[in-house]
Amino acid sequence: MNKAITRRSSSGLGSFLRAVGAIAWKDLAAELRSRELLSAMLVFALLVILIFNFALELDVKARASVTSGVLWVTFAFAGTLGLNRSMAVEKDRGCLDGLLLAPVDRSAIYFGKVISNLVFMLIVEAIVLPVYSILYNTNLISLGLIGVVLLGSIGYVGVGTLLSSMAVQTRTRDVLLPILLFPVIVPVLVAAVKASSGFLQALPMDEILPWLNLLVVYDIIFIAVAFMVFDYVVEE
Amino acid sequence: MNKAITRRSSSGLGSFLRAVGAIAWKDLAAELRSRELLSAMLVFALLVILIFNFALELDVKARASVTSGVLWVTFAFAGTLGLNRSMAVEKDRGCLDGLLLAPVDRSAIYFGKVISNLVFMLIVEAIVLPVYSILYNTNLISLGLIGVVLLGSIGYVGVGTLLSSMAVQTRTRDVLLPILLFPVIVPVLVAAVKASSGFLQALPMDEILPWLNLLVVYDIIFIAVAFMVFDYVVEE
Amino acid sequence: MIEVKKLIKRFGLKTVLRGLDFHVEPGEFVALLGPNGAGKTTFLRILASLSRPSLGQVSIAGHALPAQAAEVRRTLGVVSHLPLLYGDLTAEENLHFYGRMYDLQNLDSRVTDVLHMVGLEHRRRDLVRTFSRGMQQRLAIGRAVLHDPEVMLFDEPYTGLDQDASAMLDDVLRNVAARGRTVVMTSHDLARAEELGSRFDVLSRGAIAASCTQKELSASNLLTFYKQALAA
Amino acid sequence: MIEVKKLIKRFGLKTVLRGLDFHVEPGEFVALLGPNGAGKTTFLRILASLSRPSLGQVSIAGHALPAQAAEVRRTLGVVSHLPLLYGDLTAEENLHFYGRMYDLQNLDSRVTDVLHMVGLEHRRRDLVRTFSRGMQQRLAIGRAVLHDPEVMLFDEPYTGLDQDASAMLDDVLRNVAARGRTVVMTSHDLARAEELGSRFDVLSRGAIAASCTQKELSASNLLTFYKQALAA
Amino acid sequence: MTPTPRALRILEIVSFLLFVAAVWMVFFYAPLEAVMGAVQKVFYFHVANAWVGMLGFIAAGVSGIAYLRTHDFKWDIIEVAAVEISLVFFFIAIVTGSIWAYPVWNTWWTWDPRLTTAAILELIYMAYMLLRQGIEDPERRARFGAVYALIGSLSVPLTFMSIRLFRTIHPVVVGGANAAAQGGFDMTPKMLQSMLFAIAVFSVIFVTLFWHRIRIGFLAQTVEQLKLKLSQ
Ligand code: HEM
Ligand SMILES: Nc1ncnc2c1ncn2[C@@H]1O[C@H](COP(=O)(O)OP(=O)(O)OP(=O)(O)O)[C@@H](O)[C@H]1O
Ligand SMILES: Nc1ncnc2c1ncn2[C@@H]1O[C@H](COP(=O)(O)OP(=O)(O)OP(=O)(O)O)[C@@H](O)[C@H]1O
Ligand SMILES: [Mg+2]
Ligand SMILES: [Mg+2]
Repeated sequence: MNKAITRRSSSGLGSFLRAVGAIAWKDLAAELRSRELLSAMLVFALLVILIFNFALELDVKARASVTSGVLWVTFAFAGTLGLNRSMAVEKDRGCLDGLLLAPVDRSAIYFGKVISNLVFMLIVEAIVLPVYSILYNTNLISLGLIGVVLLGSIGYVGVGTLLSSMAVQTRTRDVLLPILLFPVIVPVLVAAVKASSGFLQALPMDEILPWLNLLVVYDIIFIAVAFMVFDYVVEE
Repeated sequence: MNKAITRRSSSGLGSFLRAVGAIAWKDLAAELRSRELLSAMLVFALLVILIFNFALELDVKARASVTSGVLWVTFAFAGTLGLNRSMAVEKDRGCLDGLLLAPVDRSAIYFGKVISNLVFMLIVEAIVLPVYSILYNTNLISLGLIGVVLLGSIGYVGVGTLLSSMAVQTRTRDVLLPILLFPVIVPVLVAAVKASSGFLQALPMDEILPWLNLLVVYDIIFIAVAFMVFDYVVEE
Repeated sequence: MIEVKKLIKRFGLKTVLRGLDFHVEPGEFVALLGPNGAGKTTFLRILASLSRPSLGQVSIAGHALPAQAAEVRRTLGVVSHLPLLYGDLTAEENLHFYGRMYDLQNLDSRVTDVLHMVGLEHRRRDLVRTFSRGMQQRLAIGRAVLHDPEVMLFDEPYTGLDQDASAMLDDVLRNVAARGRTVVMTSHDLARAEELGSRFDVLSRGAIAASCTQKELSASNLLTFYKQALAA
Repeated sequence: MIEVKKLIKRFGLKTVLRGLDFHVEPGEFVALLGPNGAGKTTFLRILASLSRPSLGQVSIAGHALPAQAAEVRRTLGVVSHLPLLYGDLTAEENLHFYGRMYDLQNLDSRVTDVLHMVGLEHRRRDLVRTFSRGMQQRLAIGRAVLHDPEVMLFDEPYTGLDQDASAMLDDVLRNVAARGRTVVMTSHDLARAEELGSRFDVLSRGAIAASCTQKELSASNLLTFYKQALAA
Repeated sequence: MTPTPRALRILEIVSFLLFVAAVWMVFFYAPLEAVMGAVQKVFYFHVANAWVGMLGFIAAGVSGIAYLRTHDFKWDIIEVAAVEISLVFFFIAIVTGSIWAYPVWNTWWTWDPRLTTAAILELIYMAYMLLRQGIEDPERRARFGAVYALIGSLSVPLTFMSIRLFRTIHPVVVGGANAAAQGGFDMTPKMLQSMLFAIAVFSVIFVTLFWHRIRIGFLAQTVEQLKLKLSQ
């Protein structure tokens, strides 16, 4: 104990980034060891696709038109799974209190969680896309689509992280997240679906652009708002 | 302490039923106080319906054929929400251990949970169906369909309760249930979907009957198996 | 009453209980001592039929575990590290529920007695979720003795209890001991264990390192005995 | 160091803290005593900025709560009823993580020291999930002192600790007290509190019922003082 | 209890008279729509309700911001009031819509972006109610409610724009026509006047109800405080 414990007396930004890093790292480290969450999200994603497929008895042409819809609904459902879990971890042994006790800016906690959630989401999507292309032999891997997926996921995780940290502090935590998240995320989903199907049907860019813009706009708005109000969500 | 504490020395069956009752009662009592789970399941059910139709923008005629499909997928998703919650409650303060310590037959625990889960599920369905009939302007309230819903829900809850009590004992409890449940429950869902759409399209009974039989058979098998293996599931 | 032979418990590769032998006569009050991580909780969970032995025989009241768990359970009253209570039910409802599970008669009066005993009468209608740690522990004890079990397995039951509650628990334990019940209690509070126990077993590195009765002890004191046992 | 005026905390209709006044000088070691449900945990959570006062002023190290929570947090080390540890990380990783959150330098050596101090070196690479209750409590204490905080808020820190661990904690607390740190500790173990504390406050029905320093006490003993305070 | 303020009394009467006037205007001033005939009269109430509802949701979002800035419960009360009333108004819009839809599209409901977005908007605020219901601590309930009201209001614009962005069968009459729309029509000046008037009237009605609901909110708050006084 008698050895001097020194704090880094460095710039605010430096320590801010270190905190963000530490939080994201911890989630990823835990996941890297067990790989539970990722595999769960993956299997679930595939299940959703299959269930859709059989529930709707999609015939080939019908399917072509709904591909992007199915994809995004799948991502949405798989996403909530991930968000729920990554917040449940924080609540487990009172860790959330541990985080809140730390002398770091609340937004660092937010961005840390956003990063780890986003990574999980993107990994899942990166695997689902090719699988889907194979299942329904339509090539989904195009630069445009990847861009859309990225934008969509950012918006989704941006709001999702905020709402999941709200949901986890309520009594009905295990059921509340999808209910809070799905309706507000619709704008992002719609734009994403439209843009994706635009790329899939190789529409001219000027028909896709408005949707991309909408997507970008909502991403920015959501992230900005979430970032601003996150303090109020975690402050007790 | 000195007052004599007497146990009822009644028939096994009597105490068995009392135990089942006690377990179901406790879940219902807690829910009756807060009504959280039910309202959550309801809103979620509506959300699923909307999101589906939105993402898929099915044209009207395409839809007529898939009505029952969407309906059952909705029930399936809303159901997992309920199952997850009702088991999470058991794990919360180690209550599951409390249940296991009680000198009651394991099957009593199983049936107790089945009853409470079934009640929740049926209530939700009872509300979703009429709403649904309006949204799809097809009258879903027919004796036949109600029968199918009942049979389908029994099978669903029968397996679901078993699997949720497995999921809750794993570390990934918050994500595992749907992954375990959906693949297993497919036969029931298929039969239910077929039978429902049979009734919706007013097919002759002899075309529906095979599906009904399948449904009944699966219900019996699932309940029986679940009933038999439940012991092994809950014993650590 | 309790008969354990060559009990081995593994978690994956780690062996926690290494051929543990343990024998308790009816009416004995065994204080199970041992450092953190010795395996006390693991052992009690096996006795409570909540966890399966990897190897070895365990039998309680003549019934083998895990085979005849059903018979064993009626005789057990357990206090564990968790309160085993429903946060969304009131104190009263919790006891009522467990009372029904144990199929007790004239339950209402019994519940009232127990609530009175653990000093939670005035809070009987509050949700357990809102209870303080000590209040939850009190209720957990009430739950454990509700059906007046033959054998009591108490894992650090004094955790979080204040002076009054501790005194209450002392009485309860003396009372049950006097009525010839069998008790196995873990504790890190040697003074208290010395007061109550009729026998002291020290669990160390997954086996009983030493054991002695109240009488044998009376010469020396428990702390020294405990230290020697661990030193050995 | 700690300044609390007319603190009121309500949960819905229930008032838990009723105009509580509390003042601690730097370097004081306050043992916060009181029956179950008195409001100790609620009070400490407010001091730790984990819960908002319904009314009244709270300030620590000159910073007001909840307004300047950020400044307050650097000075705090907290042990609560829950260990605040990640079950899916190892002991080492947990301390590393918190070390980064507190932005400590030469972290590795510090983590090793702490693990050594709480006697978990040999388990440093095991997941906290698999730890026994006492081991989790040890690590929780390690986590709380990792950054050598100015003010320590310990809620029943001895819970589940064995003899060695308790002795370790005694040393830690004596040591920090000697280095002029401020400590507020709740406990139901009066003997231990009497040994360590420089001041004893009894919290009862949501207010400080009585308070006296080590010296004033030295005549009588803590138990009687405690009983009188509650009787009053 | 404070009596209803005079202004509010007057407002009640005014809004009633205005409502009668609006009804008259709709049925006797505005010309009969050539294609759809009498059904089209629904239009005025439909649009008015929808717009007022959406404005209310926006208002809730704004008062959410106000609460987060000031932490003053008055804003929380206003926010809830806004949400609840708008829920009703918007629901009426949806119902009148489907009443209109039945003859025009010969279906009560069809899956069309505008209809779906409208339904989802309604669901957002049902979720809002659920969120509040799931939280006990009033302070936190207010905070989370405010945050969600703010987030929710973000998707109002999309709902409004949807008929202008998507190809939908739902007509647009204000700001650009819609190719795929069925049951669209060009408004004659008199129609426009009636619509604007109807919107104005429903805005007034909204204000009246809003005011009432807010008063109820404050009364409820005082009741809470009285209860508190009694409980001590
Ligand atoms: C359940 C069915 C319907 C719903 C949920 C609905 C919803 C709405 C909403 C939310 C608005 C206000 C937002 C806006 O003005 O953009 C609106 C406006 C309007 N609705 Fe509907 N509507 C429905 C059916 C109909 C039908 C059947 C018609 C006529 C064929 C109709 C005609 C209009 C018109 C003309 C407006 C004003 C549009 C404008 O602003 O220019 N609606 N409706
Ligand atoms: N699920 C598990 N997986 C792996 N190891 C475990 C698991 N549960 C317990 N252990 C290990 O078993 C040993 C004994 O744990 P146990 O909880 O029985 O100790 P204890 O005697 O109760 O300690 P305490 O006095 O702290 O309660 C510990 O080393 C612990 O790490
Ligand atoms: N969330 C809550 N809602 C309602 N009442 C609560 C809540 N949390 C605590 N209480 C009440 O506040 C009182 C004080 O609780 P607290 O946990 O502070 O007691 P404590 O002094 O820590 O007791 P213990 O010594 O048992 O830990 C108790 O009566 C408890 O019922
Ligand atoms: Mg233990
Ligand atoms: Mg406490």
